[in-house]
Amino acid sequence: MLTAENTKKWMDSFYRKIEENKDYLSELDTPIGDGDHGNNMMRGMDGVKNSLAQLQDPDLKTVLKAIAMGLISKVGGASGPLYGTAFLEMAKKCSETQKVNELLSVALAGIKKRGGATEGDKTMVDVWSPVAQSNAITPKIIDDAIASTKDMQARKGRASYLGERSIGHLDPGAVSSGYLFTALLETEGTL
Amino acid sequence: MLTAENTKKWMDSFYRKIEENKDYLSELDTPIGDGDHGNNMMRGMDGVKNSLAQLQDPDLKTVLKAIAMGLISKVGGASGPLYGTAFLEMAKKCSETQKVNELLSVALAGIKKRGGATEGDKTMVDVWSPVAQSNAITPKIIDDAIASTKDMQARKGRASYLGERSIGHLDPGAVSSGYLFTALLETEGTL
Amino acid sequence: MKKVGIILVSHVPEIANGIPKLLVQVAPDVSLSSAGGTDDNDIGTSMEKILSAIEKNEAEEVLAFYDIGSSKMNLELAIEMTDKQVHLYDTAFIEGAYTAATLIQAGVPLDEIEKQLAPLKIK
Amino acid sequence: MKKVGIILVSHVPEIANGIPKLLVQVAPDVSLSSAGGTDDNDIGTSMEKILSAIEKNEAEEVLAFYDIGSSKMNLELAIEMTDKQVHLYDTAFIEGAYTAATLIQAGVPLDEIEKQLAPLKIK
Ligand SMILES: Nc1ncnc2c1ncn2[C@@H]1O[C@H](COP(=O)(O)OP(=O)(O)O)[C@@H](O)[C@H]1O
Ligand SMILES: Nc1ncnc2c1ncn2[C@@H]1O[C@H](COP(=O)(O)OP(=O)(O)O)[C@@H](O)[C@H]1O
Ligand SMILES: [Mg+2]
Ligand SMILES: [Mg+2]
Ligand SMILES: [Mg+2]
Ligand SMILES: [Mg+2]
Repeated sequence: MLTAENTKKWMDSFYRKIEENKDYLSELDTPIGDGDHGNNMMRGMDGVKNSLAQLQDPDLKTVLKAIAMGLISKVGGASGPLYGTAFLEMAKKCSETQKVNELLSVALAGIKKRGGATEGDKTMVDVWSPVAQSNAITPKIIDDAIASTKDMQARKGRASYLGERSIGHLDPGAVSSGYLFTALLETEGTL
Repeated sequence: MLTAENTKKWMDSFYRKIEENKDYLSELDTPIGDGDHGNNMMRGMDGVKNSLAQLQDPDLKTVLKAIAMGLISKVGGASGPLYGTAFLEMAKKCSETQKVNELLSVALAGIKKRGGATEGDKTMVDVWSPVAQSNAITPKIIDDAIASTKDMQARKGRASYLGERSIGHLDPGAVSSGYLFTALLETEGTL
Repeated sequence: MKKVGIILVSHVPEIANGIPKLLVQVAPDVSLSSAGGTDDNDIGTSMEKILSAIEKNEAEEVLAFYDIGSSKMNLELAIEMTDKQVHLYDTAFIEGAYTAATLIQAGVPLDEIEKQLAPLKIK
Repeated sequence: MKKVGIILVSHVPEIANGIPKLLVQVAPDVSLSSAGGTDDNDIGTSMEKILSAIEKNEAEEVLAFYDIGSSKMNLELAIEMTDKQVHLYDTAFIEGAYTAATLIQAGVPLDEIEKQLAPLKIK
């Protein structure tokens, strides 16, 4: 069950993982992209941190919306509107349900609609989809999902220009999404 | 027969016509183009004037080449490489023949190759072509050629984006080419 | 001013600022506005900048063109947040915008403009 | 540096200067040079500027992209005046150049690059 409180903790944890792995994420984005995914996510999470810090006793919807707007405003790359749409969809749905898997399921639909990608296109969708569909998120589900992008040929985003040559590299957005879900796993009371 | 001397006079006369009709040429370029043809040609002819002024006792080839380079360097629009190519082709041919219709004929071929336009596409080709093909250039041939562009639909250049809506306007490059040939007619000894 | 305007979205501020200079020559009566780069003018796009380009366009209805895929997503988000009618085209960026500008200036109706844009669709 | 470079020809100096900023992110090892505007930096193209962009490109072989038709003619004149091998593409300007930059950086051979450029041909 997501609450305003545990969602903020979730974001603190995601922030730290991005901070730690910023360079690695940008490195992943170099052979099959423009090398900025780590910086983009760091800028985005700084935006989220600032937005959240300004809220006084917010409800869950306000928290989710602030996360969305922080990411949309600050990321600057494709992952901004994608992560942003995910949290925006969760914000819309959260008056009805606070269950994580139901919220992740509308978030996934939002990402797919925004970017037009589907499973197997070597994008963050390949992590969001198995995670949203599992009854119990585990580290293995997350890690397998990330690893599955390695052998895929990209069909969306900058990596898709490389065709077959995109094979053999992990998708950076899949890896950052992995941090998001690992952070969720590590945040007490969310699941 | 073109000579270095009468070709320079021809250019003086063309210069004055462009100067007098600069605004009119740009006006013609407004409904079916970007409104700069008069300014482009004026800049080009200033370039030609300067280039010619620097030559000491040049031969015909040098004169034709200087005209070409002046136009190519200074016009800035499509008419620059087109007029420039015309004079460049004349320069290449003039050791072999100095006859106006033979020189205009290689010039026309150059324009067609450079721009890919053919007769009826509503471009300067529709003036260069009948003039180059006539045994004796007359004011009527020139004026009829210019007028013929009015009812044509543009298939090359900026006007071609307008499709049928380009019909009903004279082509600016056809009108400036008319000045070039009227100037030629008025230059003693060239024909 | 024509009733239809154009908005241009690029990852690069210079490109966004430069394209109107090409278009205004053939379309002096078409409202052109653009959004380029991130909030910090780095390479990327900013939903807020796009939204404000849409809002400040003087036309009632705007045609939107963008450079590469990631611009499109922020453009779509901005479109969802405005009341203005925005039509988004997956055409060659500069060439699509140039074609549209020429035709809007000539008073060509939108359905005909769209026909002429169709062969320029490459994304 | 890769053996194949890119040259960009636009009517607008800002566009010509801006596109390399988009490309360098995906193609740091590809030599990019550009020519924009007339000699006086007005809107238009300059054969001399194009020629010098070709000459100063560090690659042995260059792929050339341009915005609208009139740029192409000055580009062709410049190509006739240089000894460098220049390949000219009638593709969507920015999208073609972006695609080529990505593929050159990845070491894709020219014939394969051209296959991927083919569907972007719109002029
Ligand atoms: N159309 C899309 N649908 C889903 N995910 C996408 C799409 N395009 C890009 N992505 C994701 O975004 C990541 C790249 O993000 P980022 O580097 O921040 O953006 P950019 O490519 O604009 O620089 C990719 O690794 C991929 O996971
Ligand atoms: N492809 C072409 N072939 C032949 N002539 C052309 C072509 N494109 C343009 N022109 C001529 O150039 C004229 C426009 O010249 P100008 O206004 O100086 O150039 P621009 O269109 O670049 O502003 C047209 O009126 C036409 O006569
Ligand atoms: Mg990136
Ligand atoms: Mg980026
Ligand atoms: Mg013009
Ligand atoms: Mg012009």
